[in-house]
Amino acid sequence: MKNFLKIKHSTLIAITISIVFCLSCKGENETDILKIGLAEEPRTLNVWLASDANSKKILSQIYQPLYMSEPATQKLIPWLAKEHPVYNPETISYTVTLRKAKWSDGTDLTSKDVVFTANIIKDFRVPLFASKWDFVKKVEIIDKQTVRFYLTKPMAIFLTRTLTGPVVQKKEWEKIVQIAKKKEKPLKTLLNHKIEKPVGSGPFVLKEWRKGSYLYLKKNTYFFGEGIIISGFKLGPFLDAIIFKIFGTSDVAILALKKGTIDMFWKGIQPGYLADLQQNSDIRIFFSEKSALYFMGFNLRKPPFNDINLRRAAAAVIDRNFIVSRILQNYGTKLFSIVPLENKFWCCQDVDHYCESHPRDKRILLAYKTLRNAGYTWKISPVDLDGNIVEGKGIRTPNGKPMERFTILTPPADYDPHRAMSGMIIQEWFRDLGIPAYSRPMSFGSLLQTVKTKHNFEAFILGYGKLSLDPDYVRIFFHSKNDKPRGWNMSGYRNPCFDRLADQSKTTIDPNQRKKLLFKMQKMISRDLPYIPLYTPKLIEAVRKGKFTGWVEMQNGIGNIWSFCMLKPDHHTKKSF
Amino acid sequence: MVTNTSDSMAGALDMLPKKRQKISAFNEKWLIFKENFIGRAGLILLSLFALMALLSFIPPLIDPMYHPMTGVDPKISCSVGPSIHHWLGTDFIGRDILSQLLAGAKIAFMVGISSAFISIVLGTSIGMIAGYFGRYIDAILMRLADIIMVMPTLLVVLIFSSLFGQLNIWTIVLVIALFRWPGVSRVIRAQTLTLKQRPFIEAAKLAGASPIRIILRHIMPNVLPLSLLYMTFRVSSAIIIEAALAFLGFGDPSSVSWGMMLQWVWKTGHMFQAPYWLLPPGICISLITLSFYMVGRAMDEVLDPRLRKEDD
Amino acid sequence: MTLLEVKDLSVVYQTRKGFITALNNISFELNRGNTLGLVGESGCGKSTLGMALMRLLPGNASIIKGNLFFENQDLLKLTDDEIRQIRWKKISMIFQAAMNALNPVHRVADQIMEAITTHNSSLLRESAIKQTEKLFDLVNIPKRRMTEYPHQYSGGMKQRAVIAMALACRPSLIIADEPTTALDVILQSQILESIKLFQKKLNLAILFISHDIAVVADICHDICVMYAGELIEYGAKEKVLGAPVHPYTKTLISSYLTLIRDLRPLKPVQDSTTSHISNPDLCCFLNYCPNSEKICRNQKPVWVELAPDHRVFCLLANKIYNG
Amino acid sequence: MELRKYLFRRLIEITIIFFVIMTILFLLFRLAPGDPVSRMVDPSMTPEDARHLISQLGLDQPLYQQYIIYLRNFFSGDFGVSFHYGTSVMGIIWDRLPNTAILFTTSIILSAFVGIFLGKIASWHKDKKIDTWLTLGALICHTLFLPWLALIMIWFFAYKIGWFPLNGILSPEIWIQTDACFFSKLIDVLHHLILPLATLFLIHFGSYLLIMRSSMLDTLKEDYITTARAKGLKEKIIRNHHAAPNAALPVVTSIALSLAFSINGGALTETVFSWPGIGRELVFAVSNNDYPLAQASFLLIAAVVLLSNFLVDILYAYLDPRIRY
Amino acid sequence: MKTTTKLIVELDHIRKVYRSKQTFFRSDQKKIIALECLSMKIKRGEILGLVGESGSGKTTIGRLIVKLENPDTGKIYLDDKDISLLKRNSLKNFRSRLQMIFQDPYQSLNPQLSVFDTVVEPLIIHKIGDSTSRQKQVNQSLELVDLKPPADFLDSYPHQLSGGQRQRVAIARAIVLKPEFIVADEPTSMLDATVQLQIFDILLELKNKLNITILFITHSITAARYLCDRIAVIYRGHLMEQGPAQDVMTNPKHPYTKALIDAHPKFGYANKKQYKTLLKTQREPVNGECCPFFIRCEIAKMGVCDIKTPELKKKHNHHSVACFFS
Repeated sequence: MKNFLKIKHSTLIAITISIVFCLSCKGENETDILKIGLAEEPRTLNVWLASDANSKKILSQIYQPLYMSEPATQKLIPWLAKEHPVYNPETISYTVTLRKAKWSDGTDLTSKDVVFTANIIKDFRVPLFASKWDFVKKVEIIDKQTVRFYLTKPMAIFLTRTLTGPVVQKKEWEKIVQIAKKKEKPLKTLLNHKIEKPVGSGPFVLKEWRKGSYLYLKKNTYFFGEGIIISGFKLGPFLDAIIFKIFGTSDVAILALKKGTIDMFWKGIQPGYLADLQQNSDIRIFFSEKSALYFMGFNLRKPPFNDINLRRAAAAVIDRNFIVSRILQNYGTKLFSIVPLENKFWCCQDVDHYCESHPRDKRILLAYKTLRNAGYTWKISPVDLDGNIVEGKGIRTPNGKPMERFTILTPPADYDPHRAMSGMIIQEWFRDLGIPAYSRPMSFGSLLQTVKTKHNFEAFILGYGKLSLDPDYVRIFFHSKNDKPRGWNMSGYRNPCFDRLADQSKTTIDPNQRKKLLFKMQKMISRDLPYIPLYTPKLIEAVRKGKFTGWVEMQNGIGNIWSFCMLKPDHHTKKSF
Repeated sequence: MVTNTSDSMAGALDMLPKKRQKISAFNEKWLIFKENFIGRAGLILLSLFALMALLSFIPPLIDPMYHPMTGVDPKISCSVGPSIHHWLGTDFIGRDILSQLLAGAKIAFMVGISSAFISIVLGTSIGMIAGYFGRYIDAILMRLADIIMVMPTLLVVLIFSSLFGQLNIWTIVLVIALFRWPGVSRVIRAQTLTLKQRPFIEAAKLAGASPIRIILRHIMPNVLPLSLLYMTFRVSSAIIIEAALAFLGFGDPSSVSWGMMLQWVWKTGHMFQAPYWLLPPGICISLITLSFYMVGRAMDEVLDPRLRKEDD
Repeated sequence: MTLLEVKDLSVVYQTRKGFITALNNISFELNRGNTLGLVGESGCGKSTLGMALMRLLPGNASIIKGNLFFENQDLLKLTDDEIRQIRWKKISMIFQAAMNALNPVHRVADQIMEAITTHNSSLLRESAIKQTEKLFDLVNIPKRRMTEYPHQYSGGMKQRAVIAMALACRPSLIIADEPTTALDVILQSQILESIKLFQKKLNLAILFISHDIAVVADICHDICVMYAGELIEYGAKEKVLGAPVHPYTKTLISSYLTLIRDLRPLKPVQDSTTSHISNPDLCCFLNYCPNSEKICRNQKPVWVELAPDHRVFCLLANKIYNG
Repeated sequence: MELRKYLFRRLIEITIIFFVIMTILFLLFRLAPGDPVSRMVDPSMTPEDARHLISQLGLDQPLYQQYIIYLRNFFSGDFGVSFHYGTSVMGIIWDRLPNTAILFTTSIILSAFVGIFLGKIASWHKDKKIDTWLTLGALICHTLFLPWLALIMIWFFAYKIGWFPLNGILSPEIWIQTDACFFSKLIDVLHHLILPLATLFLIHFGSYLLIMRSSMLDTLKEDYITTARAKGLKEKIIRNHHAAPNAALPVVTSIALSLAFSINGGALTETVFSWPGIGRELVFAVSNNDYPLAQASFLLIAAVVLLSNFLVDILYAYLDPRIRY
Repeated sequence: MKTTTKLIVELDHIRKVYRSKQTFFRSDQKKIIALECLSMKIKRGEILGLVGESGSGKTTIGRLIVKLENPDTGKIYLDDKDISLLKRNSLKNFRSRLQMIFQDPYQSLNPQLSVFDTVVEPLIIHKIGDSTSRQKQVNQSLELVDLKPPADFLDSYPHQLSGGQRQRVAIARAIVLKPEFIVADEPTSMLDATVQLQIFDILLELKNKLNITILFITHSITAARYLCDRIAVIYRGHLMEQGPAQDVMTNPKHPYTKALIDAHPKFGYANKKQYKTLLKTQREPVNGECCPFFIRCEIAKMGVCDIKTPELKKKHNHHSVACFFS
């Protein structure tokens, strides 16, 4: 104690200050490294476990699929495959020929690897992929560059979902698979296997992952696409490396972007940042469409929302204009069908719009009429005798009992402020009708547990930020087969008519025929309203101008494999700097 | 007035009228308190915040658009700076920041005082019971206190809210209260132990008083000032914890607290663009905790200095 | 040879309720090698006087008038640095609560040595240790306990250590502020004996502050009796105790219990609840005085010199002395 | 000897408390709704696949069996596998622990030093200007709302002036260079450390200052201070040698007691500054329902608090001879 | 002064050991023997002075008698009834019969209670009388302790009273239940000499007017001499000498008593005779049984005093001594 009280504090402070000054003027030495801000640390680089956006962002640079969407048209084009698959309707088989490609360790990518990947998924029933491979009977090696997939029956999603999955290297995974298979819990062992240095076939390869700070990806010199032209793009990569810097929070990442510490922030940003960023001449902003669905779902298994009239009244009272213009600050589109509008091919626009763009009193009037006709009564009716709108109170269900209070579950505000806020606002709209609604944000895990597994809820607001282009999810969401714990039919929608259409759509391969079926399905949902689609937000992304050019815009943003293959350092501006 | 030495302070007091001397004793303490600059500043600040809390009922009456949670200005659909209609501007969906700020004062008082009150009641009674009865009751209660004491309250509430979904404001109050008593009870216990040694407790025992009577009539009035002192500190910490919780996104979403406002400004990306939105709630949180703390410090100096030992 | 002369010393405390006079016009002298007893009840200002002599009064107390001549130097005129030189080297102190006078986190010997080295910075550590050892010898504490901490000492030993500390710099004046009050009677007599011994050995002047008239009688040559911040009787021990004049001194002496039952004390005046003083100029004992007369209520008391070594601060002194 | 006995008893006590906390945590987390599987939101995952995964993760066993496994695993240093990261929790914690240790211990020690030092000065000049300003400054610093302060600090020092990096613990530009020397890496980390450290420091030193000040004021009333004055010691010696060591004792205790509370602030700071430490990991784990990770980090924090209380006991014994002998 | 020979309290071979308090760090428990096989009888109506140094166990005896603590071994009888067997109602009744006055008047009153509240509390606890009769009883007790007029004091709080006044309030509280026996534990050691005498006079009055038996615990032999009928000298938990006050003071038998008298300042004595029974340097302590005073005793003999503890033996006329050489 005696000694430590004697320390000269002034010296300490002086040293600190001098260090600060030394550091603040340290020089910088930059090469052609793209620096990208990530909002959160990737969960894992184990491709079988990675289900979160950040992991997928990294892994998409490393593991490549056979086929991929083309930026402009979103049509499927060959990627690792050389050309489109050859279908044989007799044997229900597809034959795929591979390009001459190499793994990042220099070995050849062959059909063995493709078969091996398929076998892992099927053998372990890897949860994220298994359902897409259920109908694949077997995979056969024809020769080094050719594989054939035998299906149990024709399947619409085979091309769009099954063949767009990543291919892994047999050499890397063989041992792991062998060990895992011997274990008591093979799947667990496989999923929990820690991948330090993934071997991939993509344009970049992981050099270093410093946990909590950054990931450092270097150019893959064995990348198959270098120099070749796919879909009109002469692929690179022209970058030496990419650094993914992990920011905990968006606001600091935006500051970093403004300061120039990073070149791109790979996450949709909140409209709140826009005003400031748009004024900044160093920043370029991209607006892209998102294949996303944000909706309000109901529990059709129990009162009060087992009554379709109440659901219709709800649809009437929800003002999508308000949500899009205020909560989304106009960066989004109103949604009326389950398939997002941006998915132009599959979206049916001819669905019921439930008084879109009507003023508030008209909405209430419509909702009131719907409910009154269905036998609902009020203590104080929301529409008085003169037809004026007043605050309704004490709604009674058609059987004469007061409606019990119910909750609208939403994700918490820190997870998604839009949905939480929407819940709050919708609660108020319900209350205008005298309906005792309570909005309750819930942590995401608990919310899913309640909605998916326990089914003890009344209503919820959820969304999918990145729906696949293939509309197979319409079937999955509402097929009565999926109405069980952990099933995706969270509303408990059961309609044999819909089930029949859905089953049919599953096996229809001809797109136009399938489209007709899906339109019917969408209309059916819009009529029965297990879900009320609310909005699709726009994706806003910001990058720094000047250092790199060549961003490729496509649906779901500029952060795509095409961009990273096409980005070029802008030496011209750099010199003039 | 000339008397002798400091000991004759008691003598000086002899001259006061005999009646109502309890009140005069209180007045004397009040005088000391009032002389204390920090205490005075704290009280003034505190009354300002109380005024804010009272005023929070007014804006929604003027116009429903001033309702802190649901009222939106029909003309404004994004965050704008101060104007005539919105003195502190609006938030990103056009709600008035000033009325949110006022409502936040109400929540802060509610959270702070009720949670501090519960934890003080708990802490004081547990401390007195442990201190007075001693032995295994003491051992059990104090080990319990030890267990709770090593758990950082904020993180505990975080875990609770992760486990049981979003907590509503009263649950948060309760959880904070349940995890903030050990500090108080330790101090009260120590105080009770010294009081227990004091002969007046033994005299009461000799008079045949039951333990409950001794605790309530003899120990409690003597530890109450100390509890009150700790209450001011607990109010501060409860407000801070609630604000931090809301800031991290685990607050009660249906209440407009200052932490919540900060969370909105943070999460919607207005952090560094809307100082009119960022600064007021932060300053308010800091100032209200400061004012409670100041009052506490001033009380501390009025009270017997030997009573104070530990705080955070 | 006068070592210390206190002249018209007045000290006031500033409190929330205004100024409170703790000492009022105190004057006395102390010769080298003599012991002066300062006796009075608790709160009469005797400890304040001791602190005033060391210029160690708390912040809210101030000396408003008077002089403190020590070795013909006015202590009140010295700077802080100069007075620090005098403290302990010339005037040291034995405190009442030995328990609290020693710093619990330092070894006893270190604390004594600190006093020595502070005032003799050129001294080598070894010789400082030697001196300390001698002091321990002097007060009869085994040397092996030098390196112990205060809490390891018994009460009597602590008191002896405090005395050793007071002697460390060979001061010419020691202020002993109730050095034996907290001790048991056997221990008290031992400590008193040893104080007497050192005094003779070192030719010390001691200002002995106590509430116990018997102790003062035992150890002192001269006695000051204090009441309510004022000196009321001052003189040689034999005079003051043998033939007390001031009514308060009489009360004090008569309330002293002895072992002999026949010496049953006079019943002292009732301690009533009426306030002490109404007029600061009048006699401070007025309200309790059994002898008070009309003149006491109208006139300031004066010093009456009954003998060269006996002064009383009472208007009726002569009257009482003679009759 | 007595001290050793006491410490031994404390150690046992601490162990028991630790196990109680462990059990409470276990039970709490089993009550939790939601499991790692329900967070996998890919619509193409079938319920059968999900159940398969759950049984693979061992979440369908009876409670007591899970508890036994939990205890057994604990003793073999295995805290299970993070739901979120899919890797061993221990590994993640070992990754994060040094970062937290750097930030937290330096901030506590630094603020304790400065707080004690300034508290000493404030009390010494009681009721003078310097005291009023120090006290007021300490009060204000201590009551600043931490996340808010942190954001303002980032905005001002890192963005506006640009003296410091925005957040994180290191700059990848320097660390990816294979030829970067240790020293430049160290400087880089220190550079990143300054802002979060300053934030924590500002919040903490105030409370230590206030405690030290009042403790010192109590000490200055003690008789041995009067003795020291009477001995003619220099004021500085009295202050530093006689008063401060005694006054610092209660400060040490209260630092230990308030440690758990300080950790709250640590977690907030780490979150705002994206400092990859335990606190931030815990906050993330909580929002991701990553129970094994949350549980282990919380347990670690409790253990650290317990252990540092124990260390403070030892330190106290070292500082106070009344206890040592 | 004749005392009736009837016993009121009897202590029978009391032993009490304190374990040193577990301080923050010390877990070891040092045993401190407060009382060692002590037997004592107190007669109804007398004032018995218990004289000893601090730590001699004299306070412990008082606390044991009023049952603030329980002896480790041995029995205490009140009117031939074993007080350790008292439970609930009988204990409450016992409480009303025995009271205690504490040493420090600054600590023995609850600072939060007014004088009236303090004094009336025992009446409330024992449910005696209604509010008017209680008021009367309180006034009576206050008058008995010379706080006159009581009305002036009823609403005061302890911090407004002087030390002497506080001690009187404490006495008033003790006597309001009209006890038979009071333990006065150094009631004047914190007070000034002049006030001390007033308190003594009140105690004497209690004895004479109310016929209350008093155990007067003190460190001052003069106070005991002044107030008491009988004196018992206690040293380290052992009773050394016991007898009529006059006898013990003028004709002390035990070397310890003599040492006490020696140490007393000889102010106001003609005769300054010294007994000189105290050793200059102490002997080494003896392990095992010995006379407790052995290590300090001048007249002790090796082989006698260091192997056996002397028993209290009656010498003459109720005067007993525990010494081999008296």
